[in-house]
Amino acid sequence: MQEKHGSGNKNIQQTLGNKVSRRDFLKMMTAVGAIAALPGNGLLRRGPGASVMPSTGYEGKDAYQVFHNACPRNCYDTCGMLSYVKDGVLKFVEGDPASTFTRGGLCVKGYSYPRSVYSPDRIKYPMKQEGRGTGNWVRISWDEALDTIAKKILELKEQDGSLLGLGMTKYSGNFGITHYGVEGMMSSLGYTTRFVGTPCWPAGIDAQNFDMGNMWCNDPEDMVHSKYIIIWGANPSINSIHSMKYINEAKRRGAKVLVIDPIFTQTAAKANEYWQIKPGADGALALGMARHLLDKKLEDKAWLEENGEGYSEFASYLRREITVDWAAEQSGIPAERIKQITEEFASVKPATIWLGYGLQRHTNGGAMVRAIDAFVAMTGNIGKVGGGARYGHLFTWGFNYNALVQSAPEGSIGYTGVTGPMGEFDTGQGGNAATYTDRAFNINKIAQEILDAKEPPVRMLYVANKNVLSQDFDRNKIIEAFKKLDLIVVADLFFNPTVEQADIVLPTTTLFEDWTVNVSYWHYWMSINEQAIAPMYETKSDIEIASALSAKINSLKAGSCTFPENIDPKEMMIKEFNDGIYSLFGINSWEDLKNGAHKAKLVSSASWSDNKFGTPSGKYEFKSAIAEEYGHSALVKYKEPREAYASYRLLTPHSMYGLHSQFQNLDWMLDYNPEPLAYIHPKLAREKGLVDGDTVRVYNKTGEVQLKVSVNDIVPADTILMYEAWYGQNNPFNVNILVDDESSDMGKYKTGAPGVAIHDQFAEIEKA
Amino acid sequence: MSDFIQSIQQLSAFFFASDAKGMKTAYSELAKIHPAPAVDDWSSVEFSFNRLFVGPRALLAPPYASIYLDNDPNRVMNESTMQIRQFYGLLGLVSPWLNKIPDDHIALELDALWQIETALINSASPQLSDMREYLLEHLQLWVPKFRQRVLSIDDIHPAIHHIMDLLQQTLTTALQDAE
Amino acid sequence: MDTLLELPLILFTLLTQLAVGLAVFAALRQWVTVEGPSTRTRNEWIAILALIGVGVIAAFFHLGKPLGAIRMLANLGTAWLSREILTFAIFGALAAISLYMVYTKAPNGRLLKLTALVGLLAVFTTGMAYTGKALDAINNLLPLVFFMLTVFTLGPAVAAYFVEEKAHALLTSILFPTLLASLVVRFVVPFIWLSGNAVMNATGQNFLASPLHWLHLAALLAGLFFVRSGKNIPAWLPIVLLVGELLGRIAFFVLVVNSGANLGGVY
Amino acid sequence: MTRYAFSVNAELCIGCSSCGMACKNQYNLDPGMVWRKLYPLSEEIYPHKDRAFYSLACNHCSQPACLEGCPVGAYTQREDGIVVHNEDVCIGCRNCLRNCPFGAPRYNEEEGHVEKCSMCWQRIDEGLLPACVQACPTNALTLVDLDVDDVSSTVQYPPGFPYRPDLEPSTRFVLPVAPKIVRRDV
Repeated sequence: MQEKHGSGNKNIQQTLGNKVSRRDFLKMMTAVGAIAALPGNGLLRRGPGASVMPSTGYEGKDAYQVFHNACPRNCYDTCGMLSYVKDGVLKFVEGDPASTFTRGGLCVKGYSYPRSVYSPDRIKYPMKQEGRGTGNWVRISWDEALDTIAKKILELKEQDGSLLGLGMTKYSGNFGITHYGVEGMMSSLGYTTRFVGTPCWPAGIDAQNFDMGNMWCNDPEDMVHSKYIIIWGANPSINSIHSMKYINEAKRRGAKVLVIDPIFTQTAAKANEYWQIKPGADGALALGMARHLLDKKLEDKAWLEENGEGYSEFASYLRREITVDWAAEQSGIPAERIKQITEEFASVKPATIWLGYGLQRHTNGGAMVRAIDAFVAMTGNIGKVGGGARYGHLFTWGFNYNALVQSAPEGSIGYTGVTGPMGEFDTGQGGNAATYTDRAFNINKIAQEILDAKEPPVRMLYVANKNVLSQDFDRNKIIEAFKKLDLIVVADLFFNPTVEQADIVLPTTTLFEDWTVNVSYWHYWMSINEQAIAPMYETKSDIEIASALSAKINSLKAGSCTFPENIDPKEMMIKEFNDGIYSLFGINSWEDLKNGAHKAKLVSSASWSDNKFGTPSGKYEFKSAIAEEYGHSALVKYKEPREAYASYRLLTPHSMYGLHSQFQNLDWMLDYNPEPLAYIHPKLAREKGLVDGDTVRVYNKTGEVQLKVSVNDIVPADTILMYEAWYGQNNPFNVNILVDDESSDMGKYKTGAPGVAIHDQFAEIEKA
Repeated sequence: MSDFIQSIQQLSAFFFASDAKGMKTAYSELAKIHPAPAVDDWSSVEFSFNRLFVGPRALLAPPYASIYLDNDPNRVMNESTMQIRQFYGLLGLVSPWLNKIPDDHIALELDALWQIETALINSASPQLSDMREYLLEHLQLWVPKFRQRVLSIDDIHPAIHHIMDLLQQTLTTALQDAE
Repeated sequence: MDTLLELPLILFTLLTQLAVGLAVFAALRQWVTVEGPSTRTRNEWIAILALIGVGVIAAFFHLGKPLGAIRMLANLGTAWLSREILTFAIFGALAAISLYMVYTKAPNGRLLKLTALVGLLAVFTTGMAYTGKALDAINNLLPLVFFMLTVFTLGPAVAAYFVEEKAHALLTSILFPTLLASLVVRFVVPFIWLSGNAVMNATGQNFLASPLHWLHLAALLAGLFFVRSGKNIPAWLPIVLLVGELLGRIAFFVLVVNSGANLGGVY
Repeated sequence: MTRYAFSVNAELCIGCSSCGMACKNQYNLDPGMVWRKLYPLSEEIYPHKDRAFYSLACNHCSQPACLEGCPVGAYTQREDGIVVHNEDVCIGCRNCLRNCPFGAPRYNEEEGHVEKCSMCWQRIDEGLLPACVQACPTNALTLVDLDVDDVSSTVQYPPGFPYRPDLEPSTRFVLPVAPKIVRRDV
């Protein structure tokens, strides 16, 4: 048996290539004494300490220091991780075995983390661009960067009398709780313009709030108890891989699994049955299924009587306006299948539906979620272990948001109009009686909002945790809007299309260089994120930037910022915890998390198990007054889908190789997914004279992209499928060039702005 | 101090420079020893320098040895980086930017060479001479590739080409002397 | 596989097989006629030794770590590649002694025969070494057959440069049937592959679609057309045959499909 | 006795590639180097393109052709069946690439040596699972002991995998299952 093995057994001789062999070199190590270090450019006299040995391959678990981390990306699974560090260098990562949800595993993205930490292409220093888009960058000190930013802020305040000319847009680049310090930094400066809402899931959030009074899903681990599972518009095989084992287990125990999706996804391939639904017709299908429950008298009358508000009105609406044949016609699913599955679903308990975020990214998305919720409610599966209309939850997010909660400096002037909540995680600010508030702009219409903003116009934009030019909608319009801005500051890890348009870029830490804590909007685990390695180069975390800016601006003009000027990221993380979190998770201290992830101690794995709903009536509301207040139908009802504006439906779902614009740019990911593809059905390929590998133009009123086609019957013949991804420096591909900023119906109530009808897009396709 | 030692020190200083001023100072010092083309616009040198070695866009010529030695062009802090750290350790040296800037940054390696050369003036330790030769050979393994990479890129200011040539020439001469 | 990556082996196998071919015919001539040392035979043995030398040097370039080549003798127990290296080493040594003998005194018939025999043994080991288990189409005796056909094509053809014209009859009496056999075998084999499994079928299709294969056959055909028993071998013919064998050898190295390339497909 | 093998359950595999990336992460493989990857089954074997996979690396054969043909003895087989390749001994002759019908050994041109899956024997010796197995979210990829575990419901030579009883590859397979599909007319 040889002593060592693994990749990279590159010995010293090979890599340093010297005449001195490895053995001689090691001999030298004991032989040579220290030389007196000179006051030169760099190297210092080395203090006492263990000698450092080069490492090769896997060296055995005892060779490493192990830290607990948490993947902070915008993902269902929010995996607890272990990072293995040697000599201060991150060597590899693993899943946290303490979590039964992830069971020691990560995904294809998570395992690529060491590549991003040690990519030579990370943003290393604060830099400023002399001429936006010129590529003429000069390195500046943090002091100079913050000075420029602070002076611009003071100038805006001087000129406008308020800070509403300062805009901030941030979303899901890092969901670590302390990253709400970016919002905190803004609050501590005064009242600013915030881009609020979420591009992700707002229509569904509002829908579930109208129906049940909150968005609250069962523990995904309880799907093993389900006897019938419908996965509706979700693709956990690539977006929540750790959920699949529960679905498999349920199936093994005899459950039937139906997947409803416009695409024959990998999840669909694992089901018992797959329905290729017409996009935007999910509501019609659910209402048809509901109607069939009535026809067959399969509804759970007892449950509905006790818990259903407005149910009889809904039932008469179904009888009056909906038929199974109509639903079949709308959705493309044969009436016979609708009837049979409805009967099967209603005949067992518990049965559950997982509603994906894809299905609500439509102009009628919220209405569709309400229709599906209603179907689950009618079968009496709400509040049941293994049942439920699962969408997501924020049940475990009750942190202090210490870095976020900052008061404006005394005398700050702000916005006096009516504002709602500032995003889905904002639990306190909406509707409070303050004299002034921030000015809320729709995050999903960043371009239009900047173009339209007056009194004062937005003149400075701070971007964090977000790649606007890659992920926001109608990219061409954003570029126009950016021209109106005097100063764009972007804090990021990598040079992306947004940094390209920035005046100042600030280098941020990776998750391994920072302290924070993470929870999921799907499962019920909490993981701590320890600092595993020192921050590389001159990178800073979001809250360190906030604190440094606070110190700088106050030094220029005292009393300009309330954010604490000296912070310790670890202390800031500790301050996020409170007794509520401790008791929910059954821990005594945050330090318990250093031994691994902990799960919330749930009364039941089912949400709403006591049937006490958060609605005004305290019941499940088939008819919601709040919905009506926000301009929707009070009763769960059919809503027409968006009219097609081009020949083919364009679907741009998440890729398994990236999370929005993160990961896909790494070289390891390129080994698996080297270039973007447009998937088209063989029939469409024949019509257009296309074969595998042909380059096509896909275009619509918003823009055009060019890419290769893959001919594949996973898509319907009237649909073009392209996965979302930012490929990095040299590939201009971006699906959002083709996605306009049309809103989805709901989202304003709970997130401050409606979502985007990402899947109500259409395009033409031609051979390039 | 000999011209050679002086050159090493200033080359190191050039690659350490964080702005045009620092580049200009080191460049001028080097010009006293080796004739150098005149530079009239230092900010364009700085733009080139940053495109190649600093960022924020992906580096065109990362200034780290492991990029050229470890068969992995997209990872720093790799195995040979740790070997160079070990080598510094043998000299009793440590980078002040330990785990922040890769130990095999060109400026750090040149600084180590400068420290050895300076120490050798005072004591002709044979072990130290071995160390010197070792470091020179190591530099000679990657600096030519590094230089080639820089030269292969369009629109790079000639001052940087000059520095790369000077670096190569200085190392080659030193290595010949060592042998 | 990359042609450039395989070029060293293409040269190694071809040149060493030519060397063995020359050695075999040198021995044969010694056996059937008494041939004294002459400039021509000296040149022939110099050529043999040079071909071995160039072939072996070329083979070094095939290795990722050429300095470890000596370790290739480590697995004589099971690896045909180790045995190949050993037999070629012996063949090379015998060829060197033969050259020495040819230079200094009358060639020793036994030695020449032994050298030729070891040469053939070496080609046998090459044939065995190239029956890759991942290469379904040639995981059989075909490499041996192909290589031996090359030996008995190039050997007599190139020997024509080193013998007096009266000896051409001996060469053609062997070259002609070899060419005929080679043409038939090489023409038929791809069609047989077509009826094999998916990997063999793909190999057959590659050959039938490749100009390399057809030019090889054309060279053999040209040989058949111009080589007549008892007649002289035209001076250009060995070149044509050499080029033909080279093209055929490139085809052998780059067109044979590796079973691992079809994972997930029908076998 | 112990005889380790990978078990690949294509019915459970969701094609997430975590196994392959976990391997790259564990060994810091050079860019472009892949020891384990997913092979999509062709449409003759599974009726839908890119929807069923075998996750394959080295099959740690009982009669390893790589080992048999290696002229320098870079391959050894442990008593538990794991076929280990030693990069330090390897001289990069690539004979194993010609001999492995499963495409497991990969040539690293820059390093001048071959590399392949080691079944993470160091991890196994420490009582840990191979990195790829630990990564698999659905237990589609597992480590089995052929001398102890019941593998009677598995297949050794499924379609899409070379039939090579002469090598006795240790990997065991469960075949994928296709759902009932309801498509709309377009």
